[in-house]
Amino acid sequence: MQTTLYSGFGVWDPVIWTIAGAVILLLVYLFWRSGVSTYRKGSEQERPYLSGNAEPEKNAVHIGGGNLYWGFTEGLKGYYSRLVPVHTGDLNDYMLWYFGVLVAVCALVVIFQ
Amino acid sequence: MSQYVPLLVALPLIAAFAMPLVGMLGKTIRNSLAIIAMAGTVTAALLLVYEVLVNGTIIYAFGAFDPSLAIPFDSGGVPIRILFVIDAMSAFMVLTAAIMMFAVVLYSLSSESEQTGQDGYYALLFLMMVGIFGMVTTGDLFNFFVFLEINSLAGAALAAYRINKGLSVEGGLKYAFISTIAGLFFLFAIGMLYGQYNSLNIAYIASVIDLTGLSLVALVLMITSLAMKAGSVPMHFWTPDTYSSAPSSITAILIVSSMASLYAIFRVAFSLYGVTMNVVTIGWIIIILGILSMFIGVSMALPQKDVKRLMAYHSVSQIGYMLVGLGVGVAVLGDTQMMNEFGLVAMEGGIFHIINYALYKGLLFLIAGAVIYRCGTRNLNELGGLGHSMKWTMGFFIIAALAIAGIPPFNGFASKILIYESVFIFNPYISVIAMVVSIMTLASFVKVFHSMFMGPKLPQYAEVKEVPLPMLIGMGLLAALIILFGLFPDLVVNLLIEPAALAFIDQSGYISSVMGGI
Amino acid sequence: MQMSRIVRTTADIAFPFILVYGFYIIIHGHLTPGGGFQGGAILASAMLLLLLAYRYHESIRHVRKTMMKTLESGGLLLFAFTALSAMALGAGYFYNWLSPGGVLFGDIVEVGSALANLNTAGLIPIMNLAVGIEVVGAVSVILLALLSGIKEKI
Amino acid sequence: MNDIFYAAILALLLLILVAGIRLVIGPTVPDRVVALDTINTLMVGSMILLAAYLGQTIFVDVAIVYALLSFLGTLAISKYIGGEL
Amino acid sequence: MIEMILHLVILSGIVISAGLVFALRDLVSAAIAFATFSFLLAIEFYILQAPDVALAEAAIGAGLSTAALMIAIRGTVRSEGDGI
Amino acid sequence: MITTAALICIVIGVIFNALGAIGILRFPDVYTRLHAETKMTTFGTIFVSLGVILYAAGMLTGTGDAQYLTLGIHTAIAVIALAFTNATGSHAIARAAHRSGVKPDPAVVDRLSEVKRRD
Amino acid sequence: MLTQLPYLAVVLIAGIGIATILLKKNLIKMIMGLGVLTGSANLFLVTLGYRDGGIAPIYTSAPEGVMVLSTVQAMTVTNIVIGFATTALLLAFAIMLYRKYGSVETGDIRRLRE
Amino acid sequence: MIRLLATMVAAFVAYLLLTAGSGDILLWSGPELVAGAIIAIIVGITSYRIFCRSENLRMANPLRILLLLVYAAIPLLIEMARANIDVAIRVITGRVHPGIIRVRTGMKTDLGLLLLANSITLTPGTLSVDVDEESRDLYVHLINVPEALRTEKSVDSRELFTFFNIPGWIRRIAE
Amino acid sequence: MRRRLSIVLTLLTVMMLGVIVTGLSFGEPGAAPMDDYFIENSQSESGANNVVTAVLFDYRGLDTLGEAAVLFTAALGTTLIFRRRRDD
Repeated sequence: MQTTLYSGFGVWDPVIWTIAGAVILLLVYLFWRSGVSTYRKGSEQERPYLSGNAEPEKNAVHIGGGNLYWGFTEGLKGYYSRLVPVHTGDLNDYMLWYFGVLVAVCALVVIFQ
Repeated sequence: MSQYVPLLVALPLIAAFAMPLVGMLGKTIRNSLAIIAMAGTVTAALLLVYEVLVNGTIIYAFGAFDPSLAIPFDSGGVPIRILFVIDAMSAFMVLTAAIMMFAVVLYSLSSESEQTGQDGYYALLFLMMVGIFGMVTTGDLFNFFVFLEINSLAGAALAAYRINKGLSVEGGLKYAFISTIAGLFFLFAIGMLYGQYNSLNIAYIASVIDLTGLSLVALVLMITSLAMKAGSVPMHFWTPDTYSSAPSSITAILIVSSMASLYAIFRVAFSLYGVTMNVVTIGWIIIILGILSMFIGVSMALPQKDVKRLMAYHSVSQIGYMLVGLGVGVAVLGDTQMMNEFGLVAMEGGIFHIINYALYKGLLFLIAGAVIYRCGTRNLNELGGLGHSMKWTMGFFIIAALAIAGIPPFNGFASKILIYESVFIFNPYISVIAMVVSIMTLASFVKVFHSMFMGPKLPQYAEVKEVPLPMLIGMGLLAALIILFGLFPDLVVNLLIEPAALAFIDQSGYISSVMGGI
Repeated sequence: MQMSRIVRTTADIAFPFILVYGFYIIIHGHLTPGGGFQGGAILASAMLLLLLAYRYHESIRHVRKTMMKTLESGGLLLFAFTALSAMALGAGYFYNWLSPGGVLFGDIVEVGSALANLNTAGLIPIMNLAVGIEVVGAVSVILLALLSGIKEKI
Repeated sequence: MNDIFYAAILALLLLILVAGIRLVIGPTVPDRVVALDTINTLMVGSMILLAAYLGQTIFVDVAIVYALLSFLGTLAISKYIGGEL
Repeated sequence: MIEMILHLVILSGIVISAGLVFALRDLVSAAIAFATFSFLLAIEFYILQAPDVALAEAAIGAGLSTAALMIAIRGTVRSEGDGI
Repeated sequence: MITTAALICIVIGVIFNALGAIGILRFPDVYTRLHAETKMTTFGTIFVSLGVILYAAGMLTGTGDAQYLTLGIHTAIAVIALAFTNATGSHAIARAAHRSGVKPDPAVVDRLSEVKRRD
Repeated sequence: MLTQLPYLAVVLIAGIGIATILLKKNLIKMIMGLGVLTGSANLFLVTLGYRDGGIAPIYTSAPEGVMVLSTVQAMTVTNIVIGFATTALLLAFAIMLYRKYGSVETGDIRRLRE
Repeated sequence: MIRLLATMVAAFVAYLLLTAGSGDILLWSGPELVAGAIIAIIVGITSYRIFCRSENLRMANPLRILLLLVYAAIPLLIEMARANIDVAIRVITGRVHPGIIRVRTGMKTDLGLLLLANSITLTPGTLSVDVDEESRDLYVHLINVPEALRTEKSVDSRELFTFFNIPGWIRRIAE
Repeated sequence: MRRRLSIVLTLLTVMMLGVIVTGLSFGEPGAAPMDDYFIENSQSESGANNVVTAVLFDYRGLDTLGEAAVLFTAALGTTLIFRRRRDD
């Protein structure tokens, strides 16, 4: 069964990639096996060591989704402060955009005909 | 000539019509009817696809004594009946829709089992499928409009299926309103074409069309309203509203119906107008819409907190890929050399992306539905630690997320690489933008993965179990197909995609299949 | 609240006549203006007349939702199966196999006649009737649902 | 005879416009309903005349539908403004 | 040509009633204007030799749509809020 | 002869219709306008239809074509339906108007407002 | 221009419908605007099929004449029913939204945004 | 049972009226008669509970129907003509003295009330506004209230008409 | 601002739709091959005097089925919205 995909410009063969991935996984597994052999589950070793402090609540250490990419959105504040308010949720605005695009596309088609 | 063609529409319609009556008999009988009808429809669809791939384009005339006779002898070479014209592209869309329907019906058996009014739910589900099948197979403009309306109304009613403190109703209302407007302007366009050529058949109109001002305005109206139905920027505003408030299984079908609208854009562009219109202008308009969709969609998705809303913005972004891929095909339609060089590959990428997108985006929405089904919330700030209890769901999520981000060896990569490399020849900047968007997609799904499945097991979700088996089967089917398509992309491209792309380009073939070689 | 006694009596008297007229429009659909949709809408208007003339709780005893749903589904199934019946004979979906020279509804139509030739047009009268039944059911269900939406606690 | 019919139809249609003035200016809602009712009645008359004028006898069916059903719209509106719906 | 006068009268009525639908702020009045719009549209269909369409518009536009609108207005509010 | 009768009927009908349409413009309040509307336009339409019926009868005797019988009978049915529903309709409007608080503006006596609403 | 009167009316009515949809904020009013737009589409379709001096496409004992086009009339009947179905569904949505949100102004129906 | 039969007959007659002139059997053709019979049965079953609410079948007497037609053709039309001329003069001159008065009807049946109210609405300058549900008294809006009636608590219905004893006719028809 | 934009867009759309006034002529449709076929053959093929009904139920029957399905959809949708729920 042929698996090579010719994209007109390059070649892409997923089977080779899969084999490579399998090899890498095998290597990772081997490294993992050769770890510390005295580690045991369910013993004292499992508890995190936080400079001798008590472990905090589970909820406290969980990072919520809203906190991710805070820096990204903060960095692109100028862009987002323009883009987000456009999504007003107002049905009239939706229709306005539709008719705007309608007229714009018509103008483009007529001009570049 | 095939007897399966009307069954594609008739079987789900009869199932939908019988559903309220059967619903009075009991839950088990109703569910079995749903499964039987779905299996029958999918079987008919698969047989049809097989026949199209083997024998070429199928013509079916409704109401004629001999359905394969498209044009009566005494009509002077004009098709007078409603024709279903199923070429390779239509067959491809039928296949996509059938797969999604199979998965969604299985999934719904469990996910909606707590709700009342399920007979209506299944009836509307089948009606939506009728709409999609009709839209992708019909060769008649007004018939397309009717199926569009069926699909829109059923979709809107289903989007409001769970009231959800009014949020779902709001989403359904926006969808219904916008679909109606799009349908009305499509009807205006149909009227303009009818007034000039006195026909509703796409192939016949394509054989006689010339570019008057009326045809031009009709083209603009059709493309714009269908682009709004497909949810491209800057008419995408309804997409996150409706997708996020609809039940997850319905969102998976809404995606397929937006795909059907996308198909219709290119059916209009390639088969109805073809080189009659100014292909470069139209192509660039579609490409610009695609670029805007890609970029704005993904950048709106990044800061979202609602998991379904985030995925909805991603679907806007993914639609951009298809618009770009197929739009490049439109833009180079008149130039045979450029078409052979890269246009065909770009179109193949765009078409391949349709089925890939439907698969992984459907799977993602089904997963989101599974999480909401168990946890009752969709806020990413509140979710977390589900990887401990929902292992299968997490596995499926990893597959789907990697596929949507275009990570090898999943199917998203296969279609995206086709788009990148061919579009790079057309215009390098577009390709670069597409890659950047792909990276941002990955970033945003890392966020989703982290906040849903990673982290310590939270106390409020201690009771959460794995979802029931039918839901898992539905999701697993899609995941298996994603891996299959990712591992053997060339098989799919050769078998399905390339005939579809060629069918789009070959306008004269489309016309002659109906008009009998005129 | 309900309308006055006069309006209620008018509704009572007009109801069967509107029904007759709706059926007249339906079964003459292939001869005169009209057909399944128009006649069905007229029949549904008769139901609306009852809904308007009486109190909500009184009128839903005359116009029952289950009955209307059954009519709706039954009409549509009749329509779909009538269309499907042509496929059993090997012809196309929606082929009008009853039309030329059949027994029921199979007469050849005369040119230039307004009424009277009821026994013509093949499957079309059956489909008209099916659509009429469906429309009266569907429109009544819509109106009842809208009324229940403003009258009942959900 | 056709000229008479035509003139009568034209007169009735103009009267519809005249009644439309009440629809525009009517201070209260019942005034507008009265205008609507007037328009309905005039329209039934003009439809009957049109059927005779065009020579299409079966067109009178439409007029019957009007006469029967325009009542329903009036009834719905008056049920609303009477506070009874 | 002489038929054009009939068209002129009816079509101006249609446009006026459509404008009333836009202009009247009281929703019940707007619904009445909408019913008038339907009626006049039906008679225009009638003159354009489309009795089937006129019948459908008469049955659906005149009675059923108005009733549905009135039910909806009873279920919501009667007066329109401030525009843009 | 019968054509002349039909002509006279139609002219009378149009005149009454015109008076009705003017009446709803001239009269001061809803109830008086309803008087004009109900009586005059119904009466006018009855006469218009009578004209058409006479015309149909004339054609029926002249040509013997059965379609004119249909025309006449259907016109009669339309008129009966119209008169029947119009009267009830204007009663409904008047009642609704009174219940909604539109009082007869110039009124010498109003017995209905005096009775206490029971329902 | 006088001969093109129906088309002119179609355009005007469509404009009024579009203006109602764009400028009004009340949902019921917008649904009425949609109805006006549907009416304009219906009028457009019927107008397309008219032939000068034509008679209705029904074989009766009516005077002889060329018949007007019939397909558009069938399409218009279809569209009228579709329009009613859409209106009813939208009105049901509006009623339910009022029960849940307490308003039918589009300015208030925007809990789903951004 | 007899109610069902009465409704079916009424429906059949209405259908026959609608399709008169279609064929050779008197005025009707064979298929029309068959279809009419089927429709009459369907309509009868659907609506006999509504059409004939009471077991009282007074109106099934054909003589009463005939009387109704005569009533509609002669007294009602003449009263209507008089009323119309009256209102027409008032349209032109604009002199009105409107008011709402209470009218004793004495009708025992709903049909009688309906006929009276519709007659009042269609005839002399009067318009039935409301009806008392128990006593079946009408509230009638007069376009010109005579001096004599302004002070009375309630008037008899006969005083509203000029030429004919309309309530008497209706009583003879409907009761 | 938005009001002015709405008005401008309405006018522009009306101008765009105005092409139908210039592009088509009322009362004189061009060639009508499909409809002439219907008018000539509907009586002999489907046996219906009313050409519109013949078109609706015979030649374009699928449209009619779809239209009935639309009405069915709307009825189901309204009943689903106002159905009784276990909870919300």
